Amino acid sequence: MALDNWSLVAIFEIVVFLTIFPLLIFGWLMGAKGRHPIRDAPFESGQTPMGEARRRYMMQYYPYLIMFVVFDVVAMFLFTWGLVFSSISFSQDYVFLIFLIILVAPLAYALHLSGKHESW
Amino acid sequence: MADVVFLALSGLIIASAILALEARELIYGAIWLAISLMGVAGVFILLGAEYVAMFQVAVYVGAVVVLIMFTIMLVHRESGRIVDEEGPGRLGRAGAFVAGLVALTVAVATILLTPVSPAAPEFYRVALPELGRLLASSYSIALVILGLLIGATVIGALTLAKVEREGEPDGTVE
Amino acid sequence: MEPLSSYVILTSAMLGIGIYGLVSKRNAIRLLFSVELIVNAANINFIAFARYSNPPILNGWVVVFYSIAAAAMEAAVGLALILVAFRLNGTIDVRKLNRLRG
Amino acid sequence: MVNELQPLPTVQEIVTLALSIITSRTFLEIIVFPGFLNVMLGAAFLTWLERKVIARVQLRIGPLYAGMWGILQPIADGVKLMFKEMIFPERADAKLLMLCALGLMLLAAAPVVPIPFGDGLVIADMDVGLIYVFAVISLFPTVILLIGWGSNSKYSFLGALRSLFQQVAYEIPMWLSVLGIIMLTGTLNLAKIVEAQQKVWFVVPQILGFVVFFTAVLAELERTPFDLPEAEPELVMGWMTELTGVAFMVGFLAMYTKLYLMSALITALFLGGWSGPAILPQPVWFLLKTFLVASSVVIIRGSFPRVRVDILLRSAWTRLLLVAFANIFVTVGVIWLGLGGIWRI
Repeated sequence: MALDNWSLVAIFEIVVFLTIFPLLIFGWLMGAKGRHPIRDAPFESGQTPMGEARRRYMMQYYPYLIMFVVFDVVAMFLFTWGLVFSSISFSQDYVFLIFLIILVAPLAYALHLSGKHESW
Repeated sequence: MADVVFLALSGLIIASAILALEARELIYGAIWLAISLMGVAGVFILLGAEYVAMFQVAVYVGAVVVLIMFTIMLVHRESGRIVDEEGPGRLGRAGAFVAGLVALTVAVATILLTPVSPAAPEFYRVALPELGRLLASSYSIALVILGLLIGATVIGALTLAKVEREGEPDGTVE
Repeated sequence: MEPLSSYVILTSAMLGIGIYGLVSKRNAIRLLFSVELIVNAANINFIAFARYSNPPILNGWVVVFYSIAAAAMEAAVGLALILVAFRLNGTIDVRKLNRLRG
Repeated sequence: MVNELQPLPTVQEIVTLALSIITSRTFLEIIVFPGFLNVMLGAAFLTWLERKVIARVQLRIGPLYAGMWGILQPIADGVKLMFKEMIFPERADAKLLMLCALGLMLLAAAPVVPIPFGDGLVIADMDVGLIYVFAVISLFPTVILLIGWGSNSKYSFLGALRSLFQQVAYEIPMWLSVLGIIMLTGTLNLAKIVEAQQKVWFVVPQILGFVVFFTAVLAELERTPFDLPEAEPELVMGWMTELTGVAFMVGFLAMYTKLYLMSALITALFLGGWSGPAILPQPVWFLLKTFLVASSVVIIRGSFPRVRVDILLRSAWTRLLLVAFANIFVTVGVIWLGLGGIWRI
């Protein structure tokens, strides 16, 4: 029985799904049911919930997310470099080194901002 | 087997793409977009491009969709929706018409003009290092330009985010 | 293995949905969704054509790499812009963002 | 043209076919050893191990009554949680929460597929194994953010946002810290990476990478000293606050599954995988190392204080990223000096 890798991944995930999903349904059916305004309130350590939950928290860290998106891509490109590193000559390697050196400038700018604002 | 998988993936992609645009709440739209992009990754795998599929999942679903979701949560208004969306009115119909026309034209034109033999060659297992070799040789200029693009993106986006933060001197929320 | 035209039909449908969104939606984030859909349609086409050329070539993969990278950058800057617009105007409805109009 | 009718298969044939499928190596690998049962039992065992080890650190005894040394405690907990009521807050999205708990489990279990638990004892021998694991890990923040959003509770949302920022901040150093290994071996296939360290484990030449990777894994797992997303005095249970009953059980098990598989990944990448003296079979070596890594994570939880959120984020981007880059350049130097030969495959 020769299955290719991704069918195996799919089968494995289906097995996990077929175990966990009935469990959730089972818990949904077996648990007690009931509605009450106090019991349905979000948990706030015993106090009456106040205000809206979905507020704009933590927006001062937004630049971290931007940096993540950017360096995600960089890391992926560096992976391809790592794969060929020892099988290509130096004259080809230095393209990636130039790529890295170009990235130093934005990183330095980001660190500069980081130092100035205590966060980026 | 591959046909069935392809049909299922296509259905998933198309359906979730439509739902992404038509979902009532923006955050559900983002979820459907994520599912659609996962479907695209599945099509990549079907075409033998596993590495690209992983790239797609990690960058699109892992990073871009998270950024979109977080932005949606930031522009979320406490009561109701952000924008009163246009219903399926005149503009919606015009959009559907234009879109249908363009899609049909492109499909017919591509199929007619395709110079490639439509029969697929035998399945091939790509040696991954080949990809890096290609990046380092034929596409090296593009790589350097991509580095510049990344630099410009970082500086531009961080500057925008900084301007945005100076509106609130203490940098805290609300 | 399905013929190449089935991939072309799939991507044309995605392109159509994307254009529909671009024309008829007013929310800036939904416009971004549409752009992502169109870019992804193009990416599938690149991979499919690379796979179906004889012998299969890798150049399509490399183009898709750059395409995904550029799309990620576009999303980063675009969302930062949307956030700034929201801060300045209190809305991300692209038809209300018309302060530059004379 | 009329096809000739096939005779119906007899019961015996069906049973034989079913038996042959069930006893086939692929099926056993998926269901039993490196696959499903291994993951679930390993995660359940880790919940017990964590309680025992943390109890010893705090001079307590820990679970005691269920089975010998309380080893059946996870089962008792599971049964208890299964019959509990699921309470979702008003205006919370109950369906989304349950689907997210399910998705969390699917994601947490997925990295087991390319991890080799022995020579050839791997579900799928993928060429892109390492990057597949990273792609799966990078999906966690999305699901956790949705749980926080769907809960409509301040604790959950704040915990989810903290988790999001911390995971995305530590993902980049984590990816870059394994670049040295990829350079030395020239492959992303985890089985081949294990094979490459038969002589010297990668923890020796890649010590900087190991430190960075371990730290990043602690942050990805939301363990102390990086357990801000579920800082008990501040946020009750973080993004899991409003998960109740079976949904909580599934989410909790998913986090332990992640701990188990991340320990297994560290073992495969840096600690030589299944290699060891032949007195014990290979999978035993692998599991020993994995549980050793997992208990060191637990002991760290018992000994370190929690860091502050801005320090956490900034140190990921400055110190950890710089160390990861330093590791890359050290590896480049090692290869250019011609010392990388013994890890080539």
